[in-house]
Amino acid sequence: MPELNLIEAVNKALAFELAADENVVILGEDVGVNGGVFRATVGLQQRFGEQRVLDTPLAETLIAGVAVGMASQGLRPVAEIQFMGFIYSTVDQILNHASRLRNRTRGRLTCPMVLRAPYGGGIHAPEHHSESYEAMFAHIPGLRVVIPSSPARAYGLLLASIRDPDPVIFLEPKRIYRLIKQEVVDNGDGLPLDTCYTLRQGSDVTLVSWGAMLHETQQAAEQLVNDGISAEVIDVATLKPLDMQTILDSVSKTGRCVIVHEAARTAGFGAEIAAQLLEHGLLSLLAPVKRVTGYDTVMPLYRLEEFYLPGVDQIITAVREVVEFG
Amino acid sequence: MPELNLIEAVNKALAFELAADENVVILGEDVGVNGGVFRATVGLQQRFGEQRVLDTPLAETLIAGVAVGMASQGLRPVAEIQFMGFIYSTVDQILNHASRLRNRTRGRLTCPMVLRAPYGGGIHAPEHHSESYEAMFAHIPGLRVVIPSSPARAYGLLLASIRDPDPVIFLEPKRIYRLIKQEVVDNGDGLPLDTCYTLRQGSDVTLVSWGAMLHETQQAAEQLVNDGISAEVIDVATLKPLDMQTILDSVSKTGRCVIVHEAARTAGFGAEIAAQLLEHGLLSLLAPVKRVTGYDTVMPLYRLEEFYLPGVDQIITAVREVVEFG
Amino acid sequence: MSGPQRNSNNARESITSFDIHFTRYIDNDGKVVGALPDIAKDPDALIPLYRAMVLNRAFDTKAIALQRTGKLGTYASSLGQEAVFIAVGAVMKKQDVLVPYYRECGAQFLRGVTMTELLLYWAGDERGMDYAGPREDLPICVPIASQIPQAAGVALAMKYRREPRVAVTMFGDGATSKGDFYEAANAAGVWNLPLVFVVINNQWAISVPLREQTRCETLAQKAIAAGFPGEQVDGNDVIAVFDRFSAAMEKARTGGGPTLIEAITYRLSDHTTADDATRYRSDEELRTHWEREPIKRLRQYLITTGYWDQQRDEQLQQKCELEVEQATQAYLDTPPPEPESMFDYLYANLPGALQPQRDDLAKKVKQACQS
Amino acid sequence: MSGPQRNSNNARESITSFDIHFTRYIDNDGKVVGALPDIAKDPDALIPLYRAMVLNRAFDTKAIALQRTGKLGTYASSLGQEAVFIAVGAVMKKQDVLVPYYRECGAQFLRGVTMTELLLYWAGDERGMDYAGPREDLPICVPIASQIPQAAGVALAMKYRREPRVAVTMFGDGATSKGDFYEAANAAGVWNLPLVFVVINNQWAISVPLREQTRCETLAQKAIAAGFPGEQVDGNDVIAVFDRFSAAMEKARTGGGPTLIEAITYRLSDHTTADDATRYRSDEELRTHWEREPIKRLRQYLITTGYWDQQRDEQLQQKCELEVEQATQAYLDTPPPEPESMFDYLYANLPGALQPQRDDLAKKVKQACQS
Ligand SMILES: Cc1ncc(C[n+]2csc(CCOP(=O)(O)OP(=O)(O)O)c2C)c(N)n1
Ligand SMILES: Cc1ncc(C[n+]2csc(CCOP(=O)(O)OP(=O)(O)O)c2C)c(N)n1
Ligand SMILES: [Mg+2]
Ligand SMILES: [Mg+2]
Repeated sequence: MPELNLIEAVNKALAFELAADENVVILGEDVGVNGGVFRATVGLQQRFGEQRVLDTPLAETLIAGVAVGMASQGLRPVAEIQFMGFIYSTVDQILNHASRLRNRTRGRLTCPMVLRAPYGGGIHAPEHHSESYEAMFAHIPGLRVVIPSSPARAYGLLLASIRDPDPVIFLEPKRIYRLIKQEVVDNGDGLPLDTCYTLRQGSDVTLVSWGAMLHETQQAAEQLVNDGISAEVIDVATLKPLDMQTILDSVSKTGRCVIVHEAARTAGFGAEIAAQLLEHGLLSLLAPVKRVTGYDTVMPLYRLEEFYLPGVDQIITAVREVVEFG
Repeated sequence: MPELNLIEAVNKALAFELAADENVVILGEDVGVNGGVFRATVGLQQRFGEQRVLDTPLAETLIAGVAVGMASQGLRPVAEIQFMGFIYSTVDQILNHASRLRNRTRGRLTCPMVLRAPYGGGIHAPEHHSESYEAMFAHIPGLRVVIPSSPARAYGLLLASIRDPDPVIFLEPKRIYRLIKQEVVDNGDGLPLDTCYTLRQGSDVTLVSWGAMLHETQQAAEQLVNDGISAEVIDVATLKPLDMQTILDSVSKTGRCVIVHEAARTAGFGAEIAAQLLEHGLLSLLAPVKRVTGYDTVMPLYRLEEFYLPGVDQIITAVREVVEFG
Repeated sequence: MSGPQRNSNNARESITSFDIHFTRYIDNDGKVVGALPDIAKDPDALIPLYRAMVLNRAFDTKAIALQRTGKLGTYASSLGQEAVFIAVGAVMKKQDVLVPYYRECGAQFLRGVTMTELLLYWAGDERGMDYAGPREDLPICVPIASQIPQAAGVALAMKYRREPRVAVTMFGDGATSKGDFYEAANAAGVWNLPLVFVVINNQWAISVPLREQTRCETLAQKAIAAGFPGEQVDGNDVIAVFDRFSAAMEKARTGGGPTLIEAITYRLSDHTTADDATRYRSDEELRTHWEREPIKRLRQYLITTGYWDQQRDEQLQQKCELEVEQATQAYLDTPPPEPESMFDYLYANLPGALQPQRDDLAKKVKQACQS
Repeated sequence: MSGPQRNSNNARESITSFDIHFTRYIDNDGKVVGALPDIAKDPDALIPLYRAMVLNRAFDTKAIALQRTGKLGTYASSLGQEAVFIAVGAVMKKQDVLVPYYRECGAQFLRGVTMTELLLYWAGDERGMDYAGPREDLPICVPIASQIPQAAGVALAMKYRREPRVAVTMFGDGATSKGDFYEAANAAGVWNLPLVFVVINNQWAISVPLREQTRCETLAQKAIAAGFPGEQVDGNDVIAVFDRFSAAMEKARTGGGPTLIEAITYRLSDHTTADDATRYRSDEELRTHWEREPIKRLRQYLITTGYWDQQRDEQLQQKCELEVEQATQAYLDTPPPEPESMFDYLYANLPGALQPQRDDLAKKVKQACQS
């Protein structure tokens, strides 16, 4: 079995579905000959032709709007936004249209599109290239928001997203595009979109995260073993709709929870998980739920980004605090 | 003293500051001769001229971008977006520019602009005219997000927003534009932007809300007296930056909290308040914190909007649940 | 690219030029201007257009009356702009797709959308967008210009499938200020899409007059920025719209790419029933434009040519009013929507996470019924 | 408005037309084409332009070298496009405001932005946007075209204050596909703003060639959609850019409103240091364009006219390299930014709610120093 990194897994999933379903069309800036600035679509235009893998003019509102229009006619567009920093021009199309088309027409028209975008910091990218705004999309009814954290999950979740009958915002943590290789079976199997993935069993504390931060989170869990702390690690994977049950079950076992994300803290998606723990799991909580997150500052330019990004130490400190609480 | 409704108070504040500061310029669609579709700017162009009160072409990205550009040169633009449903084209300018200009230039350039928009449901408006997306802006570092809930607070908070040296998203709950009249002293006094307003003292439960929903919340508090339940009511007013201390102090007294907002529940701003209660106030909590919110559905067209909007009964039920808890 | 590749002896010279044309066949008084196209000489083709325009206006009158009596929400009238809407609806084929804005009910009726459906829509009921007729047409679009990139997507889907179909999108003069319009037009040019843009230049965007919307002499010239032809027609002359729009459709259908048609017309009504146009425009301007309105003009032409007479006109009026009454009754008789339906079309299958919210709503509904 | 008001006897007729002009004075080999403007005959004016172009290129070379050796982040090169940047920077007055994109360091240098500042910026340090020189110029803008509506705002502020100042915004061919550009251009037309749009048409937007970006023959014609003049210049002929841009600035400064200038040039480098252009464009194309590059051409002209010689050229090269070295050293010697500074320019005053986060960062920094 081939070992793939995350971006190669994305490429494989796209290739699989282009071959399997002629309704699938890829569009975006530089996705053709260039194969995408991160090489997600490399080789695909050559293999499937310019009709199937289409370079667009430099216009994100257009990309999203075209995807909505194509999807309304039964195609399955997979649109790439080059960096999340340029996704904001699509919010109008996503919020007012993509997420609503089925509802507005009582199911007459649907919007089976995927909007892919790399997101997050840590690769010393230029200004506006390193932000994490998943919470913005997770607030919009009618969407799915999916974030993989490993090559295998990128492959399976992306396939499932393309096949999903409704619009999916698929955010790729670019810091780990090439960080790890993993065996990925290129058999076209999708992964379920409505569930969290428990990556590690534990009994003292539940660590909840998604995307690139899972790697620091898993490292923290590893190191905590030395302190005699057994941490369960959950990859949320699909933020919307959220599988809260898996998190609640875990916390009812561990009694403690630390949520880790890279995005700014205030009104980040960690708040939603904490709020639901408070609503549904208060009695099992033995300590406050801590959030280890990016600061409520503008994402700094790269000289300081390491100070912005939550680190393993911060996670460990937070875990110790909740374990020692009370 | 004159009795004003909320929209009249907005108009008075705009007029006051136009007269007081020649750097203040109003721009937006139909704000001139027409005085705005809700009449927020009625009479202002006539009084201050076309230079000060400017009709723009129909283009929201432009409106926000022009405001950023004017603000960068030391003017104080107050831009109107006709309905929040059309604000999404401004997100790119607000998030990538307005909120960052001071930080990016280390204070060399600043962005003292206000973006006003009516928001929320309940007036039988057409499609896309009734949503509540305050959480989206409250997640963006570098912004202020302000929501008045009475004519007097509209007047004072808007004046403070215009005078604030940083960008403010000022969201006006249009359901209560004309609902109540109140004495408003047109003396140019601003109200503090970094604080919550406690509208009613109580000892059994803290009700936290903002905007139009405060009216149902206050009604609920009133009715709960009959059940012998004493509810404290807090108007958050400035969502960002959030004055959590006032809420924590209240909850440490009452031990119980219900958060009420009209926006969809998932990743709504209520989650942030709940999460902070869990982080900082767990020990004082005698019951789970409930959120009474809009559903995670597309805001329905007006035939069903009353079923979407949280009502007094729902608030009362939630309060009873937390009071009877455990 | 012209530019560095060129070799010339003039420092400054013209390298390309553009023309904008205007077309009108029937003037304000119904008199003929220039050589008429076939449709103008074929009563069997022309009279249905007239009928549709009269029906459009009858619907409009009724919708406003319903709104005034509290039986309908905010409604956007077509008054004075019927010629464009009807010509577009009449020329389009069944297999084409309309990507509308919100004012062209006349075009939608000809595509098979029912009056009852549109009344439901304006009465705040999503079922009004589940058109039983044109299943692939997009629904009414309120956020200005946001339908235009979608129309490019619809046209791209047609092109991708190599179908002889055309997408048509309509929008107002105000919409030509939104970036969405330009982005879509530019893409339609690059991709040579089967897409026709119809601009309803009714001179106003709520209270903003055209001269404050753009400094352009014509809106047709906006197509020059997208690299394909744009032209103006007298939008109150149904024959001119029919003729030029037919040509654009034929061109698009046969691989010739997009066209932009600017139809010069006038919004004789308030912007919507929520607006009061007397605040910002003069009675005199309005009066002038009543003299140019499309139905009177066409009737004049039809009567002059002998294709039509007063008696048939009165019969038609009655027939239209009756049809509108029946549709209104059907609308009023439609049982209210189920509140729980707000959950049922959100996703193909309701996610488990939302079931408790749906249950909560059901409880709320039950309580509301009891009290 | 033309349209219904007109009275004509032709059904279809041209109502308006537009021309696009192209200007070039010096051809690819430095030879004169047509009558020269004054600047071309004034070595005291021309040689500074040449010097600035050479400095621009020296900086560029250094920046790429720094990136390759890990001392700088991603950098966007000006290679081959220096003539436009230098002409723009030279013509603008101190009181004007530049609203840049990210490729025109040459223009910024002439405005007083230092090389050290720009190195800091590309090295991921916000202090590089705190220009000590032009305090009112906007900083580099990465989100394509988003600076253009801001430029309209800057120009509107100038107009509001009745100041004889002009805003200038620059952007690439790719940017002309974004709605932001059109919205701002349209508004500049309506408001008759003192704003000059300079399009750097370098034929590519990363890997997307111009013909996939738009079907337009020229980008200059995009101004037609905004109702003001657009024109093309040979962007590798500094005299042509200087001449036409000067005219546009003079016009804007005296109330004549906006102009769009499309400068035809070519990106001889990769898109940025993160790009590899061999993936998508041919060596042959690149070779052709090396023959048209602006510095060689101007040098040729200067030498032919006797304004310049080989020896002075070598001295200039050395001087520029030295200047760049000094700026680089100053950049490398700049102490690193304080991590806590990420909180200190967020708001005029740090809100109390953020103090604990700042404290947390301070702790983190302390720990990092200790370990
Ligand atoms: C993006 C957006 N901004 C603002 C509005 C509010 N609005 C509704 S209609 C309208 C004017 C539209 O004018 P025009 O495009 O000329 O169409 P008309 O109504 O005149 O047919 C405005 C500003 C909107 N619906 N969408
Ligand atoms: C809105 C936006 N989308 C995408 C990008 C990524 N990107 C950076 S530069 C670029 C190409 C720009 O081309 P052009 O405007 O021609 O300028 P050039 O770099 O050629 O000078 C792209 C797509 C971006 N920065 N902003
Ligand atoms: Mg109009
Ligand atoms: Mg370019």
